[in-house]
Amino acid sequence: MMEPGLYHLLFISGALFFIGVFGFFTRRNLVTMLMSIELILNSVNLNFIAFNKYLWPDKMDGLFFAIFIIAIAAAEAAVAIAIIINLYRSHGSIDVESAEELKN
Amino acid sequence: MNLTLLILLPLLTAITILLLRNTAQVKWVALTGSTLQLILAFYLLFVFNNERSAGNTAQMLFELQYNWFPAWHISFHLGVDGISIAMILLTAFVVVAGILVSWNITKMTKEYYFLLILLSMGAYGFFVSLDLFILFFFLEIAVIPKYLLIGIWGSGKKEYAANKLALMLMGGSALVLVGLLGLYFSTPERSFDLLALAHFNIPIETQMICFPLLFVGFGVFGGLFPFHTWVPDGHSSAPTAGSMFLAGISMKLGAYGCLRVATYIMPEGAKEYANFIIILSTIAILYGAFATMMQKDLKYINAYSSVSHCGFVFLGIGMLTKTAMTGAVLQMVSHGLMTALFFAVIGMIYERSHTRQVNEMGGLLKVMPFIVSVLFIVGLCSLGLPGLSGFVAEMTIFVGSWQNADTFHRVATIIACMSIVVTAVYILRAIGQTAMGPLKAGFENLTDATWNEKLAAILLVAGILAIGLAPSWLNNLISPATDIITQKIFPMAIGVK
Amino acid sequence: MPNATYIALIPLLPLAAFILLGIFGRKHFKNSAGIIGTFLLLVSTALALYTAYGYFFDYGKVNGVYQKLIPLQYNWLQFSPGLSIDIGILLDPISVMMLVVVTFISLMVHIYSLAYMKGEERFPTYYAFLGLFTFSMLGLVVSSNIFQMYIFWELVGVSSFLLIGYYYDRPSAVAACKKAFIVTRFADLGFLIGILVLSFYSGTLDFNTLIQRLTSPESSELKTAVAASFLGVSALTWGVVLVFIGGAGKSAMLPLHIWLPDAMEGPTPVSALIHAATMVVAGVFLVARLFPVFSMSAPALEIVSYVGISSALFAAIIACTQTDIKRVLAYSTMSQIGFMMFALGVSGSGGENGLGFTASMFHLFTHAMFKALLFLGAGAVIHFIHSNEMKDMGGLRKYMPITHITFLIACLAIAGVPPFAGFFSKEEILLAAYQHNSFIYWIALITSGLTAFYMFRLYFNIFWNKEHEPQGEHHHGEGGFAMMMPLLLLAVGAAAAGFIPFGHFVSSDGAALESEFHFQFSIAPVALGLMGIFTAMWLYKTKNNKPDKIAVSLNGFYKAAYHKFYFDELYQLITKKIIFNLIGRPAAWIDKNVVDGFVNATGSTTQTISEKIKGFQSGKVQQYAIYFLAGVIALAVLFIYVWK
Amino acid sequence: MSGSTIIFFMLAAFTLISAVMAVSTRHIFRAAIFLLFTLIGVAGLYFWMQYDFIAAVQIIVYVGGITVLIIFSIFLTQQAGELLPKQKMGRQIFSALAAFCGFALIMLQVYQHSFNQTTATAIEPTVANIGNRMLGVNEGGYALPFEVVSILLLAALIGCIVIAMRSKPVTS
Amino acid sequence: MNELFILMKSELLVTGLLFLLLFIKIGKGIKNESLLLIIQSLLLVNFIIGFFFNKEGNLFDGMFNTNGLIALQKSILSLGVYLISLLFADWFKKSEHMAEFFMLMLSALLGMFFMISSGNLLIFFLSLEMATIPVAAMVNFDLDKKISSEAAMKMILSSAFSSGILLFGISLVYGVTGTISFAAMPAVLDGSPLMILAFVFLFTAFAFKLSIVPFHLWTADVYEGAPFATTSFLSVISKGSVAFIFMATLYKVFQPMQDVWYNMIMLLSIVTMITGNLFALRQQNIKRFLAFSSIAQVGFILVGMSSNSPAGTASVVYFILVYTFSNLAAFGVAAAIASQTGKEKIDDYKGLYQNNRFLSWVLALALFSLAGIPPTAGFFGKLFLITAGASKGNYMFITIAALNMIISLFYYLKVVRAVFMDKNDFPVEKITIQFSTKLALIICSTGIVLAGIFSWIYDYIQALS
Repeated sequence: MMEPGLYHLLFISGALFFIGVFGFFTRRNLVTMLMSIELILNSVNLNFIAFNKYLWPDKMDGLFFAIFIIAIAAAEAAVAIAIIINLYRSHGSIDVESAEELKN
Repeated sequence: MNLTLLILLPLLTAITILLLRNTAQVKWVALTGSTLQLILAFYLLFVFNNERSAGNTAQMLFELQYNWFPAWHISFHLGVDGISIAMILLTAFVVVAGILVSWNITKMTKEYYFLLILLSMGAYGFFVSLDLFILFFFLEIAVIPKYLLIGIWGSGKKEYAANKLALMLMGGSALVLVGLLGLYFSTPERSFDLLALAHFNIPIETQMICFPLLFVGFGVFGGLFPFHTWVPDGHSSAPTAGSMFLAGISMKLGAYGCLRVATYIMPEGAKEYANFIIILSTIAILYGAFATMMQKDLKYINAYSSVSHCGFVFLGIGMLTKTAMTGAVLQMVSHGLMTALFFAVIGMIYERSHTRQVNEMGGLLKVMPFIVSVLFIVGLCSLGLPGLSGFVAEMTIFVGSWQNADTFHRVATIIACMSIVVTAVYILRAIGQTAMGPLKAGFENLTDATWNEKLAAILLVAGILAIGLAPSWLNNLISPATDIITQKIFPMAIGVK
Repeated sequence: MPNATYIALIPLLPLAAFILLGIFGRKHFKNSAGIIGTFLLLVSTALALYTAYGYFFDYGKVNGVYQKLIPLQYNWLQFSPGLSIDIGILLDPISVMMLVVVTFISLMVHIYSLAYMKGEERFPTYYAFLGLFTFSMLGLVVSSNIFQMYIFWELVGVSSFLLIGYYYDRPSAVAACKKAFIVTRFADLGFLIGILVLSFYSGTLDFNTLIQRLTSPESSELKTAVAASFLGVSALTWGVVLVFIGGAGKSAMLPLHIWLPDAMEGPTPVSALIHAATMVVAGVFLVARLFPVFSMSAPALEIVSYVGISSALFAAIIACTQTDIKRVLAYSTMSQIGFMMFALGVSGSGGENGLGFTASMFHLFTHAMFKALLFLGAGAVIHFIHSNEMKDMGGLRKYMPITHITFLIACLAIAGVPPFAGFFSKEEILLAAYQHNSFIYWIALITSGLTAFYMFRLYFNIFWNKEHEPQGEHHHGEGGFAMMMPLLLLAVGAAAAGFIPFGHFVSSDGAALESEFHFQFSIAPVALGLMGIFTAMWLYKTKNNKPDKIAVSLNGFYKAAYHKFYFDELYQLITKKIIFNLIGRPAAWIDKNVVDGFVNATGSTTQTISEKIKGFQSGKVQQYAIYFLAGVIALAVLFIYVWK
Repeated sequence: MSGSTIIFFMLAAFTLISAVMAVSTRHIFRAAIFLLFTLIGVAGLYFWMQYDFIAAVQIIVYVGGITVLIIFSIFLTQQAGELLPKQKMGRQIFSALAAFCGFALIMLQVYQHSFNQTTATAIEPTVANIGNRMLGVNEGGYALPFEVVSILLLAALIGCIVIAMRSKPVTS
Repeated sequence: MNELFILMKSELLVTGLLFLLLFIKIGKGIKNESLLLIIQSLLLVNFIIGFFFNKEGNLFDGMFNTNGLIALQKSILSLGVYLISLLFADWFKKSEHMAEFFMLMLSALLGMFFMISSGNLLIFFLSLEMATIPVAAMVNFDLDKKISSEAAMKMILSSAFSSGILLFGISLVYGVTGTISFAAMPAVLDGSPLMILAFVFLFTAFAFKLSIVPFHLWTADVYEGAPFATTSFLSVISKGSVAFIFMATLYKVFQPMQDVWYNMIMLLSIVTMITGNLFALRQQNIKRFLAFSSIAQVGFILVGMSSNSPAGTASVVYFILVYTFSNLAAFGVAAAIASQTGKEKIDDYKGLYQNNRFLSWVLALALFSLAGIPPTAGFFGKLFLITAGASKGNYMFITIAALNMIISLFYYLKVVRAVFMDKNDFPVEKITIQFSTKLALIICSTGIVLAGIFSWIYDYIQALS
């Protein structure tokens, strides 16, 4: 096998992304769904860093993007967890299927 | 004369009505406003004729143009020719009569008159606009008042009818819209201006697409077969004045659009599709008449007969001769007055007898001679009795249709002619059952027309007679305008004798 | 040239009566309506007579030929250059003759009605309608333009409708007036299309121009009209035949006659005016008006003559079996008009050939007199008996002597007994037929024999037969002076009109036609007529059972004739079964279910789809995400691989 | 095969396996731990790429912040020891299929694509460089995003407080 | 630095307001009523300021752009927020977290301002999140309602998922082009399959925010569960802002790929209109109903957007202005009814006209405007969108759009019918409305009527675009 490089990293990030997506689709617990989101965001970060390193090291756009994504992830996770806790209080469960009142 | 007045006056009336607190004043304001409008319409006719006799040969008179949406080259462009004036007069007559017959309305009076006036404003605006955008604007402005009039003040399955009407008309206007856009983008300068479009030769490919779109689109408004099905339900569910407006004015918007927009702008398209128009309208004429024969509800009778009569309008347009087109416009005016009167009479009868089923009535001539006499007049007008307007219009169409010398047109004309017999059958059946025969029990104490109803009926009868007895004033008003349209279709005036 | 104003007044005065009485009659002229109407018509009649005098003896004749004068013409509606409806007055011998006939008969009826209709609730309306009718009929006869004729033709139709339906609360009257209107309207369809055909080929609607263009051999219009053909028949023939259909409808020719007997539901004076003397001859007048054009087409003339003769015979046979006296008269009218019609059909144009034309017009003239008289007389009888049925009558000669005498005169006239008016006119007709077509001549001869028979059957049944038992106050049967005067005046006409040298005034080409009297030729018809009279006398003078026996022996035929050869049933079948059930009902059904159904189906389909797809919005956020991803992948695949 | 390569593949394997475990285990705590492992694995990959700063941020924020948050939320909402409910098989298969299709599509496109590459000199991702840029307002400066994120975090904070600190009981 | 104040005037003002609220909240010195008044007046100032001192320019190395049109767009959004602050005054005053709600709303608004002005993908992404995350919290503001938290959960999870997709797309764009700056991007876009893929990812994130089918599924649930104020914010302000930046991105950044995105937009527009309409047909809950109708409206916005011309820009901006008036009026009426009677079903509106004429007329006007019936401004809005879309000559597309207006009219009329025609033995009783609500409704109605007839409003927009 050749030297690990961009494509390998992209493979990893792609795989990570879709593992996250799969988790998001199949997990019924809201917290685990949130975890899947974190996986997705990590895969994206990996992409940015990889592109930054292998293709465009002259600017640090990718790097900064990754940093800001981490910040956003934190904010999003915080709000999401607040909402989940609230949902738990009102529904008594954090199973996603316990909250399907709004439909059609 | 400033044509904006024709739009502003109803607008002002409508706003005044909204501001009034006292419902008793509302109807007087509405009547005053519409009467002023009628006077204005006559004044317009007068000054128009003056201009013409003074040698003003411009196609449109009293033109005026404000830029409205310059970015889209939309301008508030108004102007009138003979056809428009005929239609304006018709509208003015029907509006005054409509307001008079709804004198006793008690439910939500203010809203009722407001909507009526708004509807009339749409019609006036439509007939004077020379910019297709504002024409479309006014065309659509009238849809919702119709919907509300039927839905709130109607009877029977009014909600169904109102919905059907609004949706079908909307469908028609959707087609019109697409057609208009096709025209708009086919001109290099991107114009909605009717005259500019007419003077620019629209490419034949565009005409082939846009003509059917526009014709069918307007045709839906005009009750073109087979897009007429809103007509019977809509007319019969509407309140009296609503039916009068619908059949008398609204359907004419469609026919006017077919003539003024589709046919005038796209002569090649008109030529290509003329045979389809003729087939559809011939079917409508005869089929509508036969369908009428089977109806038992007076309003349905008139509604279906409107389909048949409006078929004549389309037949006249489809024949593409000047005489036939003049006849089509005459028929628009005539049918407008006649059908409005018919609905008014039906409304009067219904108000007293509380039924519209012909087989539940009988011998009404005895108790309400005035109303029934008017019913006779309108029935006779409908079956084309000379001296009344229907005759003039139908004969002009027949003569004009006959000027096409091939078998297809001949056969269509003959089939159309046949309807005069069928019309006679259903009109006489209806009149015979309602007005004649022994008086049905329970109807002995019915009263004859009140002053407002009499006034409305006399007004419309006067209109019918004015056309029926001396048609040439109207004919001379219209035919120069239709001449321009046919000249465009056949630039070398064909040897029609 | 005559003064147009007073000629125009002839039709306009009755119109004025109509407007005045129609609008204000109910309130203001409740009792005086009759006087007003009669007075206006009297003026009108005087003017008509004055016009006739002027035309025939003063300005009408130029170089021995009566001219077609147009003292008044007004452009009413211009269709296209050259093609316009002009309302005008055309004076020529036939129109002037008709002016006189119409105003005179109408005046008689007006006067007669003063008594006959007295006390009717809608008395003013009645006079208004009479005025309208007279106006329309006068407008029709003076028409200068074929479309003007059509206009008045329709107006005549509608006033006839109004008058037949005068007793609007009787269902039978309502049915009759509807039938009359619709049947004639159906015929008018032919007239209208005929007008369209003729106007297209001639390029005009004006009678004079039209006739001139379609008759002068060198005109291009004629050549095109003859050359153009449809279904193997030339356009010219089509045109005139279609026009003739219109005429046949109004004149109750076979098979469009069914309305006429029913039309007797109207007041009897109305029948006298409309359904005997004036309106029903409009068809004859129409053919006469366009006679030069008809004469250009031999097939058309054939049709006219065969329709005429078959109607004459057919109606005569039916008339022999009817028991309602007005219906007998109605069929007799139909039969007589058939005479006029075939007389035109066998006529040629110009000179001696035009004998049929003159004869027809002559018969029209005389027939108006004696038929109006018959109807008015029958009216007097009905007024007295309050029944239309022969079985309720008999022996009335003692009670109503004047009526009896005048009726007898009329019967003799119609039977063609010399020297009464009918003799002369019928003689000429038979002569014309004889010269032209012997088959028609023989049929006509038989028919005239039948005419004498059924008229005297009527006469004897009313005035002789069984003796009348007076009931209550019915002691003297005659109406007042108002009813008797018209009878007497008409009787004079019926007796003496035959002596007018008609050919001098009316002929196919305007020049005087000397009619010679052929004594030997008159023997056969007169003999036949007398035979008919005596047969009737033998059968009906006294009450006996011979008629019943004959009826039984002729069983099937008699029944068929009694039932008017089942024409009404046939029409019922066509209208009810075919038109209503096979066309009207399906049309209404299609509209409800197919056209409307399509619209409703569109709506309900939309609703159904809307209901069906609600599963997409499942409320499951993970499913939303799956759709999201699926959408992304689908779009990506679509735009990367498919839609580049 | 160099040591770096071996480390890379080990890291990769560790990350992916942890990730798969994180989304598939039915014990919620184990899932959180596997998530933690995945995040550490990603951080390891950053280290491997010599992006030390971002690796550090990853560890601090994710491992130190978000994971802890998640674990707290698990404590708040879950009775420990209970197995997570299983998803329906159909959904699982469909999701796997969808995810795989997406993955295949992306990989196909990525491997078919020849990426452009800059020729300019690289900037070392040192802390100093990053810090300068982070607060710079001129070219290559990230002061504006920094400010935006700070307001965003403030807003998120307010939101969390309002939602989580509810006083009234639920009435449904 | 003077330039910074002028170019970022709206942002600075909103930030200032935000901090003012923060301090007040900390100090707890002011009652809700007076606080609301302060907020309202400052929002009004914010609206007005958008028309003055407008300058074209950029800051922070092109990360922040502004010009007249952008300033106008911001003004429209501010106007929307101002109207919301008036419309739901009743609800605000009763809420104990009013200040927080406004802080969240203002930070979302600030995010939108940055988003509209954004000059690169990073700031765009950040501001997009800033415009989303606080809104998710706002959705949960009916704290004692179950559906509110369900809606918030759906919103935050879906938007996190969509952010993931968006970010993946951005990362690919970055990888392919090496830049995240909008200005630099058109030159380096190559239309390669990977680029298209990346674009699809990006596009779908916009589609998610704009509720384009099939990325719309969160919309109705969230709208229904959220409080009225949030729903109207989401449906009007959020949607408007995303539409603005979406359009700018397509026209400026992805101009080289216009063939791809034209087809994409056309396809999705058709699907969106049809689906939105079909779903709206059945709805009973007024919020849900308006949610689906707004999805259909987005389909229309896409028609105008597809034209790729200044006329398209102008018509979209104009439409959003009109849509702001119309939708807010509809929501305002619905909220007024719901807040006093708790009725949110269309069937509950039967006979509304009997006791509430003003509300009924405003509702009818709003619905007619949404349906595109003259003389309301909605007619002009829709017509201009369609006309702009027709300039591409794709008549099939235009016909479908026009025909969709029929279905939409059908369901708008359903509400009108309930209000005006249907009989009800127990109609909604007379509703007392606050002055500020009434004021807002009057402003909306005036806007609905006059924004069309006074053509200079459109001309002003046209001149800027």
